[in-house]
Amino acid sequence: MSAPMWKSEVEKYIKLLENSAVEVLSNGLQGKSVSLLELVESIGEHLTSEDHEIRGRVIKLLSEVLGKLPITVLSPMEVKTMVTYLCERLQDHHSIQPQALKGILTLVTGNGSNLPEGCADMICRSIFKEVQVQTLSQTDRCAVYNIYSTLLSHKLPELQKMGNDFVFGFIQSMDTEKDPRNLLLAFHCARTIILNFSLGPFVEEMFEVTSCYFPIDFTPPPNDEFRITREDLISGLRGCLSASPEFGPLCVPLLLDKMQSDVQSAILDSLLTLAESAVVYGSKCIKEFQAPLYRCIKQEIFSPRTPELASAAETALTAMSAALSPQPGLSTEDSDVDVFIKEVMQDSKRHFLDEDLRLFVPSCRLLLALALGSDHACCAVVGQTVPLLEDLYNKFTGATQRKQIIEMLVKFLCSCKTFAGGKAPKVVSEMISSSLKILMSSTSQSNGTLTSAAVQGLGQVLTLPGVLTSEDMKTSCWCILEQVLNSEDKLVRSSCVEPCKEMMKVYPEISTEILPKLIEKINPEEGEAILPFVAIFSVHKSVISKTTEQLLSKLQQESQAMSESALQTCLWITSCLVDISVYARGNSDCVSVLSLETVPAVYRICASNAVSDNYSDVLSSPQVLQTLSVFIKNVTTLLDSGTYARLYTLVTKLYCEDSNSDTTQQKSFRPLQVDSPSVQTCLVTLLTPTLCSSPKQFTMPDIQKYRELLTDLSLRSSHDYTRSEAAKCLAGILNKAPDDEEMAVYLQQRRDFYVHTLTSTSTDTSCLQQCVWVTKALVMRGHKEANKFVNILLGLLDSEFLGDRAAEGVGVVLTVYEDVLNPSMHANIRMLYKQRFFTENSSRLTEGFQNASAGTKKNYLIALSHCLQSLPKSVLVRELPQLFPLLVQSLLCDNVQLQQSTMDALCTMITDAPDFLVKHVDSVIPQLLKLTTYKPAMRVRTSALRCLLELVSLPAPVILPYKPQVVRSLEGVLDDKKRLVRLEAVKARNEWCLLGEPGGKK
Amino acid sequence: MAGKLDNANPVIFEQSKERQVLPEEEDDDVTDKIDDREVFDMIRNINDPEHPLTLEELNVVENARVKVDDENNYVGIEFTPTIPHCSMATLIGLSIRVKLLRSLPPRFKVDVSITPGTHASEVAVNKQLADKERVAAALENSHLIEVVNQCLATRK
Amino acid sequence: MAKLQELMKLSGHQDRVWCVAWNPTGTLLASCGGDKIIRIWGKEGDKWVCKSILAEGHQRTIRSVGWSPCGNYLASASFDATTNIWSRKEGEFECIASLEGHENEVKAVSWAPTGLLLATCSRDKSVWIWEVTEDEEYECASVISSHTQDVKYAVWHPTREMLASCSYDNTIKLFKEEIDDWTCCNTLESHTSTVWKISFDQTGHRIVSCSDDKTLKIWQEYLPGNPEGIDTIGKESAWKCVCTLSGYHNRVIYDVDWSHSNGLIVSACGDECIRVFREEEISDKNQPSFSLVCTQNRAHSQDVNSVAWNPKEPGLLASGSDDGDVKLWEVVLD
Amino acid sequence: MQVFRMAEKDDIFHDIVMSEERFHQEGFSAGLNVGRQTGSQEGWKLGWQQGSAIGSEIGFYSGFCGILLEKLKDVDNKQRVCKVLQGILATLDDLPLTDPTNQELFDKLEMVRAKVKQVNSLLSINLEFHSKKQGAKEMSF
Repeated sequence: MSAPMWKSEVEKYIKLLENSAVEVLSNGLQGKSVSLLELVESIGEHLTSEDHEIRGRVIKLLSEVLGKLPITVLSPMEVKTMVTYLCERLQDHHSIQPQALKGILTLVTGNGSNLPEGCADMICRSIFKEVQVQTLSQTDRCAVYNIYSTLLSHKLPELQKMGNDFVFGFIQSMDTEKDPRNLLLAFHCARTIILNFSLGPFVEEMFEVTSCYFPIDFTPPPNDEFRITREDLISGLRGCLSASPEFGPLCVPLLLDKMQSDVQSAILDSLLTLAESAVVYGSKCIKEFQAPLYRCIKQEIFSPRTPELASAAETALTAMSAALSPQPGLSTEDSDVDVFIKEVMQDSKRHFLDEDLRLFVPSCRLLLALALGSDHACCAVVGQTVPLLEDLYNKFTGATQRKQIIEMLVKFLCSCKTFAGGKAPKVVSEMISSSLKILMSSTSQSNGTLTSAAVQGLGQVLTLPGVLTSEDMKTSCWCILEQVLNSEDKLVRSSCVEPCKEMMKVYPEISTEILPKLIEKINPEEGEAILPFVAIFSVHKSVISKTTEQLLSKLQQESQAMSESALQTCLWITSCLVDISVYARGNSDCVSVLSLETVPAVYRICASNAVSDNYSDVLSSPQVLQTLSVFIKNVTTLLDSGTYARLYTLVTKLYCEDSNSDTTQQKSFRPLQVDSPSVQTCLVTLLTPTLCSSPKQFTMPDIQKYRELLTDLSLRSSHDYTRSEAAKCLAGILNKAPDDEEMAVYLQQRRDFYVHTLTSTSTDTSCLQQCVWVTKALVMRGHKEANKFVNILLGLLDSEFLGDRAAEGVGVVLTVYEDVLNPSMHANIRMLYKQRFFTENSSRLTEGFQNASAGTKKNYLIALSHCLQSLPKSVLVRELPQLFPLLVQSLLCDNVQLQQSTMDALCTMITDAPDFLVKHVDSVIPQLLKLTTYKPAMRVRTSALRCLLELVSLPAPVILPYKPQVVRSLEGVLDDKKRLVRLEAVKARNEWCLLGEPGGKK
Repeated sequence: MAGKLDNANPVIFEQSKERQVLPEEEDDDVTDKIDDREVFDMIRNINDPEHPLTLEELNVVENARVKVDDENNYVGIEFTPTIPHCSMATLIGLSIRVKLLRSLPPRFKVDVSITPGTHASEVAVNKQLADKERVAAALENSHLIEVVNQCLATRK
Repeated sequence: MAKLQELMKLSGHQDRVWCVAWNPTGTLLASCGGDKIIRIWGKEGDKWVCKSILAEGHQRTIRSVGWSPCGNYLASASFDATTNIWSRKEGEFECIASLEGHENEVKAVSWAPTGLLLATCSRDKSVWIWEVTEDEEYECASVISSHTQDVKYAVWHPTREMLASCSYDNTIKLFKEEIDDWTCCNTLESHTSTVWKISFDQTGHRIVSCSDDKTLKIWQEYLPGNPEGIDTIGKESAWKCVCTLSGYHNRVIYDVDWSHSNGLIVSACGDECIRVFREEEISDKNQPSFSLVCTQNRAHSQDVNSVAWNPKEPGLLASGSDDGDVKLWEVVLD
Repeated sequence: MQVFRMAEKDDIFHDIVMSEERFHQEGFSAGLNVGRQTGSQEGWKLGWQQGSAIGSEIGFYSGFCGILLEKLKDVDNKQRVCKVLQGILATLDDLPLTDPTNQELFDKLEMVRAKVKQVNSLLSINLEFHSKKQGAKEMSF
């Protein structure tokens, strides 16, 4: 490249003609066709120009060129020259500084830690010397802070050498900064400096320049793209204030002052800042201000303004206690914290004595907060408090008081958890036995709430690390179990659930003893209450096999019982199995037992029932079958392909081979044959969870056979339930079937069949049902043939006979089902298939709607609303503008289902796309008001009211004009004949009444 | 309402469970009467003017002291100030009135009064609360209605 | 049996109606209420229609309205503590004055028969008397603070220069101008709760009052040296409660009006009923007996706040209610 | 400053906001009695406080009525005001100041306050003695 060539580029650039120079030069420098020296020389002349505009351009050019260069291009030497060069430029006219700073920033960020020695020093000094940061624009100030923070992270040692100069320079730079973006940076730098420099004489200045922002008062402007929140700034500033012990004496008075203000946000901020810095400031400082701090904190806990403030106060107190605590190891009896604790103790003791225990709870919260400060504090507090509470318990006989007391007692005992391995647990273990006695005795009290409180207490105590002797453990467990077995009180029993789960963690051996007792109690009266516990205690390899066996035999007996309670009991038992399968997750022993013994047993039982002459309808009732299928699913979805394969073969043998080995009956078990009795065919429900949960890598040998059988069954079975279940199962396997020749043929032949059968005049619902599920299977896996099937489905929306079912079909395609085609069953699901479906078909649906006849219009709306429901909000919001008119249409159309889903969609929009909705309130509000009196269905009325309630969240100016109208017309709805409607009406109307009122929503 | 609280540390009562929805309430054809509990639910979550607690938590209102007669369009409510000299009594009563004004069908006649024997100036307060002209005027007094609205605003 | 016949329902108010008032000739009806608007209703053919709407006069509820005896002025009392004077020139109304001075809600306003005095009363416990100067200025002639509570209503004696007021303090008070100032010359005590409204009969020797205690009371004036020998102080008459109508009303009675043309008494009650009473033919002046002529159940769908007899057409009646409606009724006697 | 009678009790909203004054008042009478019987210091103090309050109010009225009267007595068409002012001054002169518990004192004071209002209205001015009342106005109903 000839010299004049790029020089002329430079000229052009400087004369503002074009910017190509940047490209040319950066390439030139990289291609070594231009040397940095040449460049600098060539532009040198312009630097002498009178016109600072020109000089500015030159530096700009330089900076931009540097920006384009990869770090490696410039040698350290060159970097240094550039730095020097640019630093000198800082002395030039103020309009040039910004360019120079940008240049420096690019160099600094570009080179990071490779920045040659001395540069950092030079840069900082010249900035301090030449640049009046306050006079720069926000972006340029931002550049300065960026330079600092980069240097601080890469060149700390060099800066540290500058010592006070740097500290002072920085303080001056950030002084009076106002912009939140810059402040965030500045705070970050400040913290690093405070942590890594000795502030020497500048402690106060540094504190001043940061603390002047406390408490942060900042509300982000609406729709600001920087997304800087008040919280960001708060934590940034807090980082600074809590960075140095030297700040303590300065900061604590400030915090105290703010704590006494009545601005809640300020109080909160102060408390949390104290919480973060107390330990840093150290015991000396905290001790100095202990009294006033304690007074404020106590105030917040004793008469809390908000729960948030109260808990903040507690954390602050905890921090104080931590700060006052002696270093572990050299703990003395009368350390600062002990003194503090003593003081609080005396304070609290008084409140323990007053009759109605009014201040009991807050006092305990104080002490607890102290206890959590340190192992030492914990020992002290617990050691002193627990005996007190025990006396208190005996003093008060009222159930409510006793409840309060034991709840607190337990909290104290459990506080030692935080210090596992410390002294606290020991202290607790020494005094636990008496507390246990109290808890246990309270469980035997007649009062339900007291008992359950005690039970829960015991449950928590059980979890304390190495506190209970195995003897205590055993007795307290049995104390809980006693309630499980014999309590009549629902509440009490339900409060045993969590404790029992804990029990199984710490003391699983118990299960062998308790289970038999529980199983005895599985009877119509108590079964419901007992079975949840059976589930809990069964999940242990020592017992699971036996229990499940017992459960199943119980199931068999009960299902044979002729009582009408039979079904109920069976359902309890089966859902108990489900629970077991849930708890068993992650317990491989139990899972294998379930898969190898229980599941096969379930199949065996159901099969033999199906072929016996006096079979039980209970066992073949949809409810029972579905619960069982959930149980099976929960197991099969956990299996590795090996175990799965075994189960698969077993099931296939059972379902597909005529001779049923398991039963001695003559009748054979052929559940997948169309001509078999429904008691057999309905068992396809149990086939699905196994067949359709196959792990990805498993290839199904008999897919062909299943495909045929299920296709046939789902089409021609005389039993509705069977047909739909079969269709699901079919979909389940098609979704995973290898995309081979056979598959292609099969699909081809299905399609022809549907096209031929499902004409606009057809009424063949079972065929449509199958079509829907096949479509779902394909759409989900994103199969290439999918669209063809979708078209068939959507084509039917015009049919007056099948139209509405087709519309519902769209819903089926897009809904996630628990029993088939879901991720947990390793279904083959293409990313974002719902969005795809929507984007591919929405236009077709909208058009279809326009052209459809009055009778079938609603089918399109319904189909559409199904799409909307399954759409992620983000997408929904994007699509709104074109869909909205249709939604308003849907509100008008006399179809509960539709109106409902539309209004659901509406609610989402109000929260997620307010700006858009604002434009349409005029069309929406009157319509909604009409629907609030929609006679046919209360559901519509309630949803309409919910929408109206949501609307209040829109900007007041927009909706205020409607207030009189809404408030007046809702007055009538307050007298709706349905309570549920009235409740919504009351909510909505009150919110609207508050709208724009003093003290109400602005 | 800055300044010293009348009753800095009230006893806190347990909140009643949410009302169970019965099958017939789901049935479009059945008519559900407006009953005591329903009206109680309207007022139990009113915030106390000086504590971050609801009237129910302070036991100022109780289900048992709400009497509703749907046929004869009558609602009678007794509330119990936390302490006999509670200066907030009228404000609380007013809040209850306003809440019901906004929540009940207009066909209802509503009486709001202090539980007999629980407040020093019981009679006076009751008389004032029963005077619909004064209540109406109160609702146009921005200072008052602001306080009332704060009591009625749902905690977010 | 006599009955009330609903002639017309006049809808238009967007909030509760507090007060209805006929002009002296009975050709116009003014109504006001929570919507801060005064509506003037007049007859067109055989229909009553809204002739004019007086808005933007007040910031808060308009509690009551009253016509000047000449019928050319209308005064409105509002919760915004002011009283406005509207002048009527060829059917058009214009606000010509706003009387300030009360500390809070003005509850009622009424003109003296001479048309030269105006009385207003307020929750600030005071009754103000305004004098109309020749150049249509309204000058405060007196501030009377003798009630101890909210004064609900004040009305002038039909013939004499005497003012009567009733209050939340359960009393009725009568005022006269002494040497230099207006002072209370009688305090009528018997009601056990707020007295909402009072009304003189044609002669001015009787007052009917209605109260929160669910009763109507008839008060009889006894002049000095009366034959019954009721003792009086100085030259002041004595007023005695000679009859109490209790057991008829189920809730607060907000208004009562004593017809000057046919002597019927009508009451407006919180139990949504309008009731008409009549003194029996053979009735002792000192223990008169009144009988219920008729009760109109659910006259309105909410509280009835105001009733007024048409001054010219005997038996024609207007009522206003919380339900926002104004209704016209005809008493059909048996 | 408002002096409360027991009858006033019912306007609870006064009580909320005016409690301070109310306590003064109660302290006042209570204080006086107690003070008399036992000579208890604070009793007297409370009484004195209240007494001085009334005192200054009366002083205020007579002061400003006196001046007004001076200014207006010769101006024509101000006769009514002058009459009222004279009335006020007259009433003030024969207030039974010796006995603070005397109900008449309070009644007359009420009357004076009323007449002051009238004067305000007639001259369309707004002179109010020490308007601590504002708060009460806002919150009472």
